Amino acid sequence: MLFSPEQIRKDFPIFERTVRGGKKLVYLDNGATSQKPNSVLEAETNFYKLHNAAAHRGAHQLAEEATQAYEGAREIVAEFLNAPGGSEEIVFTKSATEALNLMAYAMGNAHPGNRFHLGPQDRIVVTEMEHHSNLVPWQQLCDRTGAELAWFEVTPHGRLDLSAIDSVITPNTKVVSLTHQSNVLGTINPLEEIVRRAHEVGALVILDACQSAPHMKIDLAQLGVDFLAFSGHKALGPTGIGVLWGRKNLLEDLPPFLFGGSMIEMVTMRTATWAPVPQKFEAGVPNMAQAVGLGAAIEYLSSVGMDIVNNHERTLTEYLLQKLNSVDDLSIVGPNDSEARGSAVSFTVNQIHPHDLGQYLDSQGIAVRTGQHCAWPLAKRMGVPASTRASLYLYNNEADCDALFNGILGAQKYFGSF
Amino acid sequence: MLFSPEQIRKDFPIFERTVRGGKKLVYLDNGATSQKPNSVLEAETNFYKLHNAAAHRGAHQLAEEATQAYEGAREIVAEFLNAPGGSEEIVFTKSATEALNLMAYAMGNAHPGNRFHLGPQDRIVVTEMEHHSNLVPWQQLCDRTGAELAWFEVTPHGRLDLSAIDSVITPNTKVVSLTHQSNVLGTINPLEEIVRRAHEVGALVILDACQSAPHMKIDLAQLGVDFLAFSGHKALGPTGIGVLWGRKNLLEDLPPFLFGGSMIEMVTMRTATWAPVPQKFEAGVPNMAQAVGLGAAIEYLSSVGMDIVNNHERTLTEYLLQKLNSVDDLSIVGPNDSEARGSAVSFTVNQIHPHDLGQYLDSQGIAVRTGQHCAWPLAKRMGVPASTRASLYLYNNEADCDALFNGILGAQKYFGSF
Amino acid sequence: MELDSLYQEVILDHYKYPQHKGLSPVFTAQVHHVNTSCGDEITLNLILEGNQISSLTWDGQGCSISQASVSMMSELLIGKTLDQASLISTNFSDLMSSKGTSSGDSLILEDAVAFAGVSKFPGRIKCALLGWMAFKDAAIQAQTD
Amino acid sequence: MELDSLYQEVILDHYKYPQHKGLSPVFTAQVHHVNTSCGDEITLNLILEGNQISSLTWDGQGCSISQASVSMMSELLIGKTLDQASLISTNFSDLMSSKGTSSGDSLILEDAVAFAGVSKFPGRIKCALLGWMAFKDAAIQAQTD
Ligand SMILES: Cc1ncc(COP(=O)(O)O)c(C=O)c1O
Ligand SMILES: Cc1ncc(COP(=O)(O)O)c(C=O)c1O
Repeated sequence: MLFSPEQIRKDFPIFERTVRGGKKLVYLDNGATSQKPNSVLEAETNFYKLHNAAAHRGAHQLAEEATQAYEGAREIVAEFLNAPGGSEEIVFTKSATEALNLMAYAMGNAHPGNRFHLGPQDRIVVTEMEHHSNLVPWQQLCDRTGAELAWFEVTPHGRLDLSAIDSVITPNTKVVSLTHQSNVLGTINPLEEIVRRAHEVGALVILDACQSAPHMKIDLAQLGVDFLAFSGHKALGPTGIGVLWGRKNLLEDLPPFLFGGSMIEMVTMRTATWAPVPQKFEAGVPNMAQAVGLGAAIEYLSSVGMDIVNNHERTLTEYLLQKLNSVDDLSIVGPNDSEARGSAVSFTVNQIHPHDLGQYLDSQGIAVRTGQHCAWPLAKRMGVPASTRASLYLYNNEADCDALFNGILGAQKYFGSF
Repeated sequence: MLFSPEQIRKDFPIFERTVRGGKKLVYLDNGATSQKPNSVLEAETNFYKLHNAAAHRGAHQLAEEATQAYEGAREIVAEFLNAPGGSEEIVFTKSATEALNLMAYAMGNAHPGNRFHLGPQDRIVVTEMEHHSNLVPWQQLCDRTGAELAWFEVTPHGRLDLSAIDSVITPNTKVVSLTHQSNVLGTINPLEEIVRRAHEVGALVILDACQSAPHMKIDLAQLGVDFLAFSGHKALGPTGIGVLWGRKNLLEDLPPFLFGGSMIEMVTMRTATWAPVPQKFEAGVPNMAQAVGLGAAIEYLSSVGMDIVNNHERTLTEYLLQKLNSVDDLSIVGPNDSEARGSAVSFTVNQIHPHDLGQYLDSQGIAVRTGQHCAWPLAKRMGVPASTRASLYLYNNEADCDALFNGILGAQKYFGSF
Repeated sequence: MELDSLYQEVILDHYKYPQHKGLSPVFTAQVHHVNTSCGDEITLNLILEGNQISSLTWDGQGCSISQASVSMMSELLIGKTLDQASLISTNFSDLMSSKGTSSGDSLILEDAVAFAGVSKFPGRIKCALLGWMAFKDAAIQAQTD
Repeated sequence: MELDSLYQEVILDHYKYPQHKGLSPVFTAQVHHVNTSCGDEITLNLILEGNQISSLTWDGQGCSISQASVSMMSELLIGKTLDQASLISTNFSDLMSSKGTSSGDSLILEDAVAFAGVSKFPGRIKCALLGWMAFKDAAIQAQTD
C-alpha cells in the first residue's frame, strides 16, 4: 500500500475534532508529544477489560495473562530496537526522564569497586544541546559525587563542535550522555566518532533517543551505544511509559534505583538482595497497561515501516524548510538544510515574540511549541531566548506546512498592523 | 439508591468475561490491584481522543485543555484526601513505590541545614509489617547516610507492639514511615499514638496508604500525618499513577528527586533552580492520561461514597472471617476479628501449600494472591513463609466469599485424596 | 476574532512603546522574576519614599502580554501608596482568574482593564502576572529590609 | 479437569514422600536457591566422585511442584555423569518451555515427564525449575572449586 498521511490520519481520532471555533487541527507539536492511533487506545482498554491483574504476582489466570501482555510488550520493544541481548535488556520506566534519572541515581548508588562508581577523579560528558532531562540529573550526580561535568559546545549552525573531542572525552571520562537528535535544532548527532572515542577511553555512552526512536529505525546491534532511553508518548504510545535499554552485562553490574516490591530477591529488616534484570529495575506493580499500549504503538509504527516514516518526514522537512526560508524576517535556529537533521524545526520571526506568534497560530488551529523547549543552555548559546518550533510526524502533510506558512504571514500582518 | 455490589459490578467490564473454561470470575485479589469501571477507561480514552498534548507546555488549545484535565485531576485528589493545603500539596508519581522512593531519595539529597538532612546521629523508624516498598528505600537511605533504622515489632496477633514506643521513636528520630493498613494482615494501625509521639520528638510521619485510601475515607485535616502515599491502580484507577501528598511547607523544604523538564526554574550548564511545588517534583511530560483516569476513579468512588464502600467491606469481611474460621485446619494470619482491620485476609490451610491452594482456587475461577505478599520480614515474624490472601472491594459480595469457602473445601478434598 | 480580545490595541501600544523601561541606578528593592514555562524575564527596581512608590522601573524580555503588563503596571502604581498598590494588585489578580467573566474595574485598573481578555487564555495569565508578582516581591522586600 | 494435568499422581506422591530429602553432612558443592516470586527455598548438596554424581541431597520448603520436582530430579541424576545430567537438565528445561505442546521424552526424563502439564501454567514453571537451576549452579561450582 502506498504511504499516505491522509490515510494514516484516519487512524487517529483526535483529528476528528476541531479547535478554536471550528478550525481544522494542524498539529505540529510532535516534539512535545504525539497523537495516538485507535489501536493504542484499544490495546490499553482491552488490557483493563480482559486481563487486568498484577503481573508477576498471584497464580491466577488474570495474573498470568497480565504477565504475558506485559512481557509481550517487552519483546516488542526489544525487537523494535534490535536489542542484541533481547527483551531482558529492556527496562520499563515511566518516561525518558525517569530512565535518565535512573542511570544517574543508580551510578550514584555504586560502591567503590563497581564499574559505575564515580568520584572526584571522574568526568561525565554531555553536550550543550541537551534537554534538561539529560543535563540536570548529571549536574546533580556530579554535585553528589564530586565528579566533573564537561560538555561539547554547539556551533552557530547548531552542530556539535567535535574539534576538541580528545580533550572533552578524556581518559578519566566514565560516561558520555548525549541526545541523538536535538529537540530544538533538529540536529542529528554523529554518534560514530563519539562512541569510538568514548570506548577508546573506557567510557560508556548513553543515548537520549527521545527525538530519534519515534522517527527513524534504531538498530542497537549497529549503533554502538551502551544505554538508550526514550518516551512512549512521543512515539504514538500512552503517557506514563518510557524505556531504558542497556547491555545486559552492564545492567547486571548497575545497582538498582527504585526499591520495593518485585525488584528484590530476599529481604530482611536490615538487608535486601536483588532480582535478576530487568526486574531489578522495576519496583512496584508496573505500568502494565501503558507498556501494552506502547507495544501497540510500536506495532503500528512497524506496520507502516520506520523507513517509510523517516522518508516521509525527511521529504516533508525539506518542504517545510523551503517554505519557511521564503518568509521575510524568519530565521531558522539550527541546520537550515535537511542534511543530518530531523523534523523538528525551530525559528524566530523578527519583532514577533514566539509566545505571540504561537498564540496567533493557535487562533488559526495550528499547534506549535514556543519558548526554550526545556533547553535553556542551548537557547543561551544560540542567542535566542525563545523560539517557535514546528515538529512533524507521519500524519503531517504539505497542507500542514502550508497552513503554518500562511499562519506566519498572517501573524506578521496582525502584529505589524497596529 | 441502595448500595448493591451486583449493581456496581455492571460498571466493571472485566466481570463480563469468564476464566478457566467458562468459570465465573471471583476476583479476590484487590490487595494486589483493583478492577476498573468503564468511566475510568472512558476518561483515559477521551483524554487521548480529544485533549492530548503536553501539559504546561505550548500555548495552543490542546495544551491548555491537557493542562486543565491534568490539574483538574489534582484538585479531585486534593478534595478526596481533604488536603489542608489544597491541590498544591498533591504530587503525581507513577506509583506508591515511586512516591516512597521519592521521599527517601529527596531526603538523601538534603544538605546539612535542611530539616530533611540525615546523618549517622539520626534514626528512621518503620515497622515489621511494611511492604518492601516502604522498607527497602529506607534501608538504602540508611546505608547512604549512616542513619539508623529501627522498627516496631509485630505481635503474634498481628498488631504493632507499641509497648516500647518511647524507645523506638527516640528524640533523634527524623522520620516514622509506616503503613496505614497491612497488605497481609489487614491490620489497621493506631496512628494517633504514633503521630503524637513522633511529633513530640520533632519527627515527621509518612503514611503508606496503599491499602487504606482505596477503602476508607481519608481526612488529612484530621489524620495528623505529614506525608501520605498511595497507588491509583488499587483504587479503581489506571496503572502507572501514584500520589504523594505532603504538607506544603514541608514539600517546599524537601529537595527534588527526579530532575528534568518542567521541574526547573532556570538552568545553566552547571546549575539549576527549581519550580514551585508541586511542579518541583514532577519532572518530564507527566502521566497525564493516568492522572485523569485516577480522577475518574475517585469520582466513581465518591459517587458511591467512601463510607458506604467501607461499611460494605467491613460487613463482608466479618462474613468472610466467619466462613474461614469454620474451615478445619485453616488459620488466619493476623487479626481474627473485624476490629481495626481492613478487608485483606491472609490464611494458611494445613498441609496445602498456598501456591497449590491458589492454583486449585484458580481452577475454580477464584483469584487470590499467594506467597509473602512483598513482606518477607513479616512472613518470617509470623512464622508463615507463605500464605494465601483474599482481599475484598466494593464489587465483592457474599457469593464470592462462599465461592472461596467452597474452593478451600474442594482443595482439601483434591489434595487430601491422592 | 477572539484573538482581538487578547491583543487589545492599548496592549500592543505598550509593547511597542514600553513605559518606565530602563532600570533606575538606585533602588529600595530590586527583584528578578522569570516565567519558568516560557523564559520571559523581568527585573524590577522599586523606590519608596516613606510609604509611597516614587519610582518603579524595569527591564526585561518577553511577549507582548508580559511586557505590556509591566509597562502599564508601572504607570498605574507610581505615586501610589503601598496600600493602594496592594489593592490594585489584588484587583488585577482577581481579573486574571475571572475566566473571561469580568471586564475589570476601570476606576481601579484604568487602562489595565484591557487585560480582561487574557483571563480567557489560561496559558497567558502567567505572562500578564509576571510584573505584578515581581512588584509584590519587591514591596515585601522593601518593607523588610 | 485441566488441573489434573498439573497435579499428576506421581508428583503428589513425591511431594508427600520426598526422596533424598535431608542434607548430607559433607558435599562437593552446596547451593541455596529461592523462587523470588513466591519464596520457595531449596538447599542442595552435591557430591561428585570424579565426573559422577555420587550423592544429591536437599532440603527446602515450597509447593508440591517445586518439592516434587527436586525430589524426582535427585532420583534421576544420582549415579549419572555430569554430561548425562546436563543433557537431562536441558531436556527438562525444554519441556518446561514447550507450552503444553510436548509430552516429554520418557527415555531421558523417566517419571519427570509428569511435569509436562506444568508447561501450560506459566506461573508454575519457575517452581518446577527451582531444583534444576540449583543443580546447574552446584555443578558449575563443583567443577570450578
Ligand atoms: C501496603 C503497600 N505498600 C506499598 C505498595 C506498593 O504499591 P505499588 O506496587 O503500586 O507501587 C503496596 C502494593 O503493592 C502495598 O500493599
Ligand atoms: C531530547 C529529549 N530528551 C528528553 C525528553 C524528556 O522526555 P519526557 O518528558 O517524556 O520524560 C524530551 C522530551 O520532553 C526530549 O525531547
